[in-house]
Amino acid sequence: MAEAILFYLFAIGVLVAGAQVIFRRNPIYGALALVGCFFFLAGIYVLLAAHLIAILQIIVYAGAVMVLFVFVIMLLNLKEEELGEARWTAWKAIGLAAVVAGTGVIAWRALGPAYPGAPAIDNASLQTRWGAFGGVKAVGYTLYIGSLLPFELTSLLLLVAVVAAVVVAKGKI
Amino acid sequence: MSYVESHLLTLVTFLPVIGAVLVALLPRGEGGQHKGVAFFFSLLTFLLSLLLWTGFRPGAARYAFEQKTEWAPALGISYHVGLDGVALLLFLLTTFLGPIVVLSSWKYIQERVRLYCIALLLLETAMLGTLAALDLVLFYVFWEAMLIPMYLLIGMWGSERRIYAAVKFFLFTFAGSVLMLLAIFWLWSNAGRKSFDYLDLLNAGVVDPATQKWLFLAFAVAFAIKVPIWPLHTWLPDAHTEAPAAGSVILAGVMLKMGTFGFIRYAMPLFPQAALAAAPGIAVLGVIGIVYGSFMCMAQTDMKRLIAYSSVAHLGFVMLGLSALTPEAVSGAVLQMVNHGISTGALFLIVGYLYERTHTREIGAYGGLAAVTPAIAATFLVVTLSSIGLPGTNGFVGEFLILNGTFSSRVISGAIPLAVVGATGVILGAVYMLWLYQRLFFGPPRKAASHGLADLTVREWFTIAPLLIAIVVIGFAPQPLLSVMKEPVDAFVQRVSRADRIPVRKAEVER
Amino acid sequence: MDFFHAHQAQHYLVLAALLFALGAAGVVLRRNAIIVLMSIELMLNAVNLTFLAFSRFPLVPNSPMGSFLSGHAAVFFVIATAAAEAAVGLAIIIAVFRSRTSVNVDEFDTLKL
Amino acid sequence: MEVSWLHLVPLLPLIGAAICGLAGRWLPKPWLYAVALVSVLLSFLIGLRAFIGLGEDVQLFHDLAFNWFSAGSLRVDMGFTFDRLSGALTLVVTGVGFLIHVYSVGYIDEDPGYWRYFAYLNLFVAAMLALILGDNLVALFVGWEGVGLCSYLLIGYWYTDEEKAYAGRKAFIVNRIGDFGFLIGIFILFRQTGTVSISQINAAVLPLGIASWAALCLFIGATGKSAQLPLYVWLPDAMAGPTPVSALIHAATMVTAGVYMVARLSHLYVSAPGVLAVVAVVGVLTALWAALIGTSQNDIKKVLAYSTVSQLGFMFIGVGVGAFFAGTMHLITHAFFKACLFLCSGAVIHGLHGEQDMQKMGGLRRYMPSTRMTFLIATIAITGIFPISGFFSKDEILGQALHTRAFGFLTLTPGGSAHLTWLGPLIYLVGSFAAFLTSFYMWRCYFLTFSGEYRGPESVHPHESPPVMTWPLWILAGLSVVALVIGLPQAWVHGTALQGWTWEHFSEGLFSRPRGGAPEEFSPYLGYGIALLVGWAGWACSYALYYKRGLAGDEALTAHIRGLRKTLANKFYVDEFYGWAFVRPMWRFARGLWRVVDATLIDGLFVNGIPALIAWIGALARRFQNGDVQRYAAVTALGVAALLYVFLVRG
Amino acid sequence: MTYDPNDLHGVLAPLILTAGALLLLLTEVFLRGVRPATGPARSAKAALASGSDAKPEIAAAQPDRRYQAWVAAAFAAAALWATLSQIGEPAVPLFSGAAVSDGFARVVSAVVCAALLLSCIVAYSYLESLRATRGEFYALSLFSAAGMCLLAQATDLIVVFISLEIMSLSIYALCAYLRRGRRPAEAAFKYFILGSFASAIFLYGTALAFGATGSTRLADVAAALRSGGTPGASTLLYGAAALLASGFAFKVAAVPFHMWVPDVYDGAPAPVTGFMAAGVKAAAFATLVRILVGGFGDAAVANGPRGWRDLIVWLALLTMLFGNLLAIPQRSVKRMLAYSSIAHAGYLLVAVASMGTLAPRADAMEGLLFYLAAYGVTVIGAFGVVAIIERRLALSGGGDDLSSWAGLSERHPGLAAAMSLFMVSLAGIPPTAGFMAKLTVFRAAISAGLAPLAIFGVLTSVAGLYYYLRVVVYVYMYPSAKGEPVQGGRLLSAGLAIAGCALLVLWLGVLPGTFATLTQSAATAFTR
Repeated sequence: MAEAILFYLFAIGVLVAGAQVIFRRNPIYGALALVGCFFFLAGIYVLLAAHLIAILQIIVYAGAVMVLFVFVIMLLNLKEEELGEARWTAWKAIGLAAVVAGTGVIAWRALGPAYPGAPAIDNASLQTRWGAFGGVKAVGYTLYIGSLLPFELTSLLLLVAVVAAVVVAKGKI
Repeated sequence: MSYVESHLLTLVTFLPVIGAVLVALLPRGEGGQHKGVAFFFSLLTFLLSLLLWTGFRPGAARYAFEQKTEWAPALGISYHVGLDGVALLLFLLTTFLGPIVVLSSWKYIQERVRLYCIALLLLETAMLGTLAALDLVLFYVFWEAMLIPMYLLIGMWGSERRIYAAVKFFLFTFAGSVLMLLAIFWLWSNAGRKSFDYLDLLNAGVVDPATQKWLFLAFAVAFAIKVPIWPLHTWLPDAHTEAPAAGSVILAGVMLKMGTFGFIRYAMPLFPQAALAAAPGIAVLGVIGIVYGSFMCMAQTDMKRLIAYSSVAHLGFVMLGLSALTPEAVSGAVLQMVNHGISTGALFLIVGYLYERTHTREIGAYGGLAAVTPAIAATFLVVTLSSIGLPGTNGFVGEFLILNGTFSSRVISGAIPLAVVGATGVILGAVYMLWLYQRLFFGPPRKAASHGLADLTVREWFTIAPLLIAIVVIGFAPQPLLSVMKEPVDAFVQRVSRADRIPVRKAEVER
Repeated sequence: MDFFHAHQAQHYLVLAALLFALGAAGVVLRRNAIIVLMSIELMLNAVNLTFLAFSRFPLVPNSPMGSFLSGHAAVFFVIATAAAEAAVGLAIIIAVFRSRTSVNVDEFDTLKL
Repeated sequence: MEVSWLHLVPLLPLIGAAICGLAGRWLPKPWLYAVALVSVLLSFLIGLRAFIGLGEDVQLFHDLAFNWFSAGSLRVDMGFTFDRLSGALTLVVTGVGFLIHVYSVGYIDEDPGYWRYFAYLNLFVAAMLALILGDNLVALFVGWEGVGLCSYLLIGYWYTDEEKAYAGRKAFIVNRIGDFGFLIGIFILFRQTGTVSISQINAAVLPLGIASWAALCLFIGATGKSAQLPLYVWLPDAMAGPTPVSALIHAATMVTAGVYMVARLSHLYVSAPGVLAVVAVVGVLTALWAALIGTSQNDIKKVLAYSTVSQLGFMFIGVGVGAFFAGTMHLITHAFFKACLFLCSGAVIHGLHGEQDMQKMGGLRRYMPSTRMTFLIATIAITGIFPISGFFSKDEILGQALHTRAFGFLTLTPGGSAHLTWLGPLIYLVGSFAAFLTSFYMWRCYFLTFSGEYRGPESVHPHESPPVMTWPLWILAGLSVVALVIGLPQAWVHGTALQGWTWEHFSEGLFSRPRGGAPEEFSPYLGYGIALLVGWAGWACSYALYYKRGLAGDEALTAHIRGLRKTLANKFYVDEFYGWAFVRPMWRFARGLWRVVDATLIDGLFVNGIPALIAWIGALARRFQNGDVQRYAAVTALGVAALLYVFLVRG
Repeated sequence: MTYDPNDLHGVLAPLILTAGALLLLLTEVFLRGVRPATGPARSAKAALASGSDAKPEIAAAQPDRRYQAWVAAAFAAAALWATLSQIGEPAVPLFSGAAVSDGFARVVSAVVCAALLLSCIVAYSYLESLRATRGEFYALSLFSAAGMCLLAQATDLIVVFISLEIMSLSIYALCAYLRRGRRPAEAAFKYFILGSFASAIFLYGTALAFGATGSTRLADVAAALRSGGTPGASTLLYGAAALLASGFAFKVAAVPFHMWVPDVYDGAPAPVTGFMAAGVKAAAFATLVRILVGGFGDAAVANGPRGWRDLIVWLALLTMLFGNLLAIPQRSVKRMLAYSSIAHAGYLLVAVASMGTLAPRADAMEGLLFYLAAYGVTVIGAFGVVAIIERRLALSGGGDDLSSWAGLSERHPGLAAAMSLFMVSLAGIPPTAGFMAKLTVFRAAISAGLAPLAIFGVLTSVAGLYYYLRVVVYVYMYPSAKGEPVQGGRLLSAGLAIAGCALLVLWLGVLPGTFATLTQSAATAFTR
């Protein structure tokens, strides 16, 4: 009952904020809306019993990533006139249609019939070998034991990202 | 079979490549030494190839100098070469023309000599390989490898519209042969035992007629373009006209034969039923080629173009002979391949010399040359007579055998009308060739181009004389050639005209 | 409310799909490069949501891992990747902005045809 | 009887030709002449020896030189047969040939190209001998085409003159048309009998249809080579060549090859009576046609040319009515007197510095007596006035035509039916009329040339030719007189020593008899009477017209039959007709075909069209790639949607 | 489940590459503005000659970085050696099934490392003559190569995703590396936007797959498909297949996911383009095959309507058609090569389609690998030549044009011959690598009963011949447009690389046996 209410609450929040992100003309508003969106998502994660991820969502995303965005926006500090008007072209329409159709097909043909009837299993209250589902310990075990290679690769990825960003943003070469 | 005997063919085939490498290593220069090396190697190739003639003792499988070694087992390709009588003749024709061609362009080619010599030598090897190959992929490799040097020859040393001609030539032939490649693959994957070896495929029995049609078509189109068979001939006039003399000689002398050779070696024996069914059609196309080509010749004002179209007519004879499927006609066709190589080659040589002197190919620009350059006139006359098939020259024997064999063929339907219509080529040939001869050599030497022309130089004599000798000798004593080709020709006729006797192999496509 | 409980999982998944659509639409529609970048972030988040929904409501009772937390792990990696992408992306945008003082993607058409 | 020296007969002139052609330029003149003449003379002597060697026991000499080529079941040998027919012709060819060589020495001496000339001439003799001696059709064909080539070369001997060169080409191509038929004939026979050897073909039994087709095709070849309707047009133009050439090739030897061929293959022809009739009819029509034209020509060589055509017509009548011996006999006699006539005209032309128009001649008997004498003799011979050879041979032909039985079986059904017995007499009538015309125009020619007053320009001083030219004239004249021996009717010579010399008796058994059998013995006298009448009538007419009046005679004639004269003078406009009906349309067709089919349809539409189309589509598709990243994103999204559709909805 | 140190041996190549990258980055730190006697002087002249807008005297203060190219090349060579040394060993799963080290991966890694090696040598001349050498360049190249090798090995969708990002991020940066003029940055931006769009789509597919199987391992996906599972699971899996396929269809530049290719290839520095064309394609195809054949192999069922085989067939058709069609009107050789790379993706897709049979076809696998190798060496060589021609243009920020190739054979016979050789090889004419590649692929297609596809393929290759020949025409048959020879010195190393490529092209074309046996060892990777 409560889950339902909360879900709809967060869901509407997510969607409205998301819409704001893509319909606001000024990127700064978009960025703020995105932050909001992330917060609502974090809420939904909690509903999904992904406690650790919810926290990460707020710290990493709303914290780090969005700051980066806002920073860049400020750096570029676009004038009103530089933002330009939204233009509609035939291809934008086609693209939109394609996107709607594609996701529609997924939702209607794949996600819809995924669970005949109510979901058989609900891991929300599952106690794994390493403690509560979605808890730090449990997820940690999965990370460090279960998926060692991806974890190591992620570190490499971050290094690459740093170097790449530096190279690209550095002065004229 | 001694070591030398078993490797002689390979040696002769790749000797020009060695020459090419040597030329490439030589320092740049005015080019005399490049031509020298090229000439030496082509001559050496010819002399060694004479050993092939003297030592020609076909084995059980009709092939002499057979050599089979692994090439790329992982891909199922083997290096398998050998010569039967037919291939031997064309092989010798090629090596024979090699030095002549180099010598003929001694004066005309002055820039980028090194590249020119390399192209010529590589081309020679490619052609020799095409004739010697007994593995389909090997054959295809050589077959395609021929294109590039020829393309460069036309495109770099040709005249005004050379690039158009070169690209047209390349695209045309390439477009034709890609489908053949697929057909080869089909054979590979359905030959029972996966193999590209010609003999394996030949002895594996024939594929079922339904598929055979298509495979034959794929092969036939590739070869028909090379021959060329009407209406796939339009690349030929352009290529011939724009190419330098040497290029035209090779093109007419050897390359066109690759098409007819492909028919007699691959397309028809591999798919006998389809070939038998298609024979009348091919014969009709051949006859069309004869008549149509002759009429084209009459419409030309450019002498190289005229001769080019005359090739269409002559190869029409060859195709007619091949598709008549009687021993007489087929041996005539094979002989005619050689003849056409010699006489048309000679024609292009002489025309090339005229062009060298005057830089025009317009027939109208000449006249009365007989008074100015009697030697050219005389040689040209002999060659003309050979090309219109006058008895006593090589041309007659071939045409007579073809027409007679076709007329008496009981294998294909409508043989008699085909032969009769084909025989009109004898008249038409005389019409346009004598017309050309008169326009060039008779009448008062008024025309601008005819003034103060130098007659044949010694070097040019050396290039033409062998051809003239060959014309007369073959004209009077064609028998040695005919007896060399007898065995393969009879086998060919047997296989194709009795196609229905060959066991049919079921085609299976595993998925 | 029964409806919700009957189709709990689908709700989360469809929400994710909608969010994904929003993001994709942003990529297709918006001219402002930065906003395009944000839209991509939206798409990634939608994927995260899908992962999490599936790990709470699995289809098959016994997963090879004995736990569905690999979904959570995946989300963890995605977040990291998203951060990395954002960094590089913003750097590139800065670079482009340097070469032509604009961030409107439909003006980036030096390379065409 | 197999011998190994026979091939020398054609070989020697060939060697001579090779020497003259390759080395002649550098050889001193006398040597060259020696080579040319001796080679021919030697082959003549060999021929003579062989001819004498022939007898009851030795029917023929055969020499298989070598196997030329053989493939499949076809075997073609270079083999030579020397029987009485080919032997006689060999002697004629080499003999007359030799004389003409001699004559040429005087005629061509100043010409710079003399070495070429003799090379061609020897080559011709060689080819002609190959034609005559060849023991199979292909070998015969070699000679057949070889002589054609030589005539092409010799007609166009003065190649700097477009006209002459054109005439040569015309001759060759018209001949080729005939040769086409000849080839087809060979093919038919080979398909039927599987051989090309003449003896085997003559031994084979041929179905009527096959035989008819083969004979007909071969006869087409003959009409080309022997200038019969409708392919005679090249011969008059061939007069462009040097006169000795006209004498040798276009009068004495080559043009008679057709007659020889028919006679050679008599077996084939008698087994196709229908074709025999065709031959005869074509012969008689040609005889008439050419004779008519001959009456109105002013070029002395043209007159002789047309007379040649018409005489060949007579020969074909002979072989056509199944009297092969008569045809061949006329062939021989004609060789003598026609060669003589031509050489005389050559002497005249030579004496007038190249003047050929009879209107500028006249009264030459005073200047060149021996030429005139010989010309007179030969004229008497050709006009068939008793008792010179022409009289007998021509009359034999006509007589045979009158009494022939060959057409009794003129039908394509083996049984035969006696419908066309009237054809023989008809031919006889027309032939006689042609004979009358012959006499008329030959005398006209004689009168206009030698009688009356000299009409040429003062600048030209006619003179007699050197002895090297006149001697051959006398010899030939003599030959055309003594040749009467071979034509004597059996009735006269029966039992006498001469009998062995008469051609009819001599050629006994050489030729097959026509279906109806030979005509039963008939008395020649009636025929002789008519023939004499005809001959003298011709003489009388032209005497009345021309002897006194000279050219005025033509005007008088023209006054009565202007239109006809004009038509005749223009040779019935045949050349014009051919040009209008065949030649020009062919060239126009060729150009049209090239422009429309080759250049436009195949090359334009198909070869260059497809790449153009592809390039066009490419250019269109390219516009799509306009650098707008959002369009790219949209297309990508579209693609994804499509894949999703395929996997989720369609599946 | 537990970590086994031996697993590191399986990922030796990526490790070496990463180590190399780190080393280069470290050395950058300690660099000083040293000026050796010869280097800068020459480079300054070169800069002038090549119209660089950098001030020579400032430039002279630049430290000498020429060693970096060789260090990178050395590490690439080491990695290459490492992979080759492992070829023939049995396949071993790594990190409890997250990755694998099998023949297939090894051959692909070998191709990648070879490509990297050659590209580094080409880049040396390029960067030096543009005076743009930085350690980061080679570091990023090595990183991306590492990513490619990992892609080839990955058997877990998450690993695939991360390796993909490693590769992509470094490539994005490399595209934008040289920022003179607008083109590189713009190229990088387009690539980045579309690339991350595609990877997001891919990721969504991963999520769906996870939903269906509760795991991201390809093995589990295959197992689930085989067992059928719940109906819901299968539909989810098919959706996943669609999204994953489109993600990699984008990376391999299959029509209609190709739109980014021409712009990016055109804008990026030529050596990078070459590396992209060779390496990225190889890695992407390897992964595509892993996912489709390894993961969704059972969904291949040719006759089944949901089989991916027909889908790939259609993609191949479109790709071959449009790749060639669009290449025809191009006048910039670089852009033409971009479109040709699309066309070649089509031919590679033919090989992939031929694998879509009930029993995975060894010969198709060989064909794919052979083609990847042949195309790789050819295209790197071609772009190497382009790099030499393009350098001065790159400064003015323009692209190259056919006219700048006219008469190259007179100025640089060697370059001309090499370029023509590469063109011939791309056109698939013997005796070059391209022909043998076509042989292997189309033979496989014919044997797999895909004759119509093969016919269509060879016909389009005829159209392809047209524009390849055009380059030869300009190089050999047109008179030199502007007389001056290619400026800028330092051709030696690039020439070295190009010569190497040419030799490889000929080697693969004339003696294909050796490499073919290599591919055979890999072909058994996916036998089920």
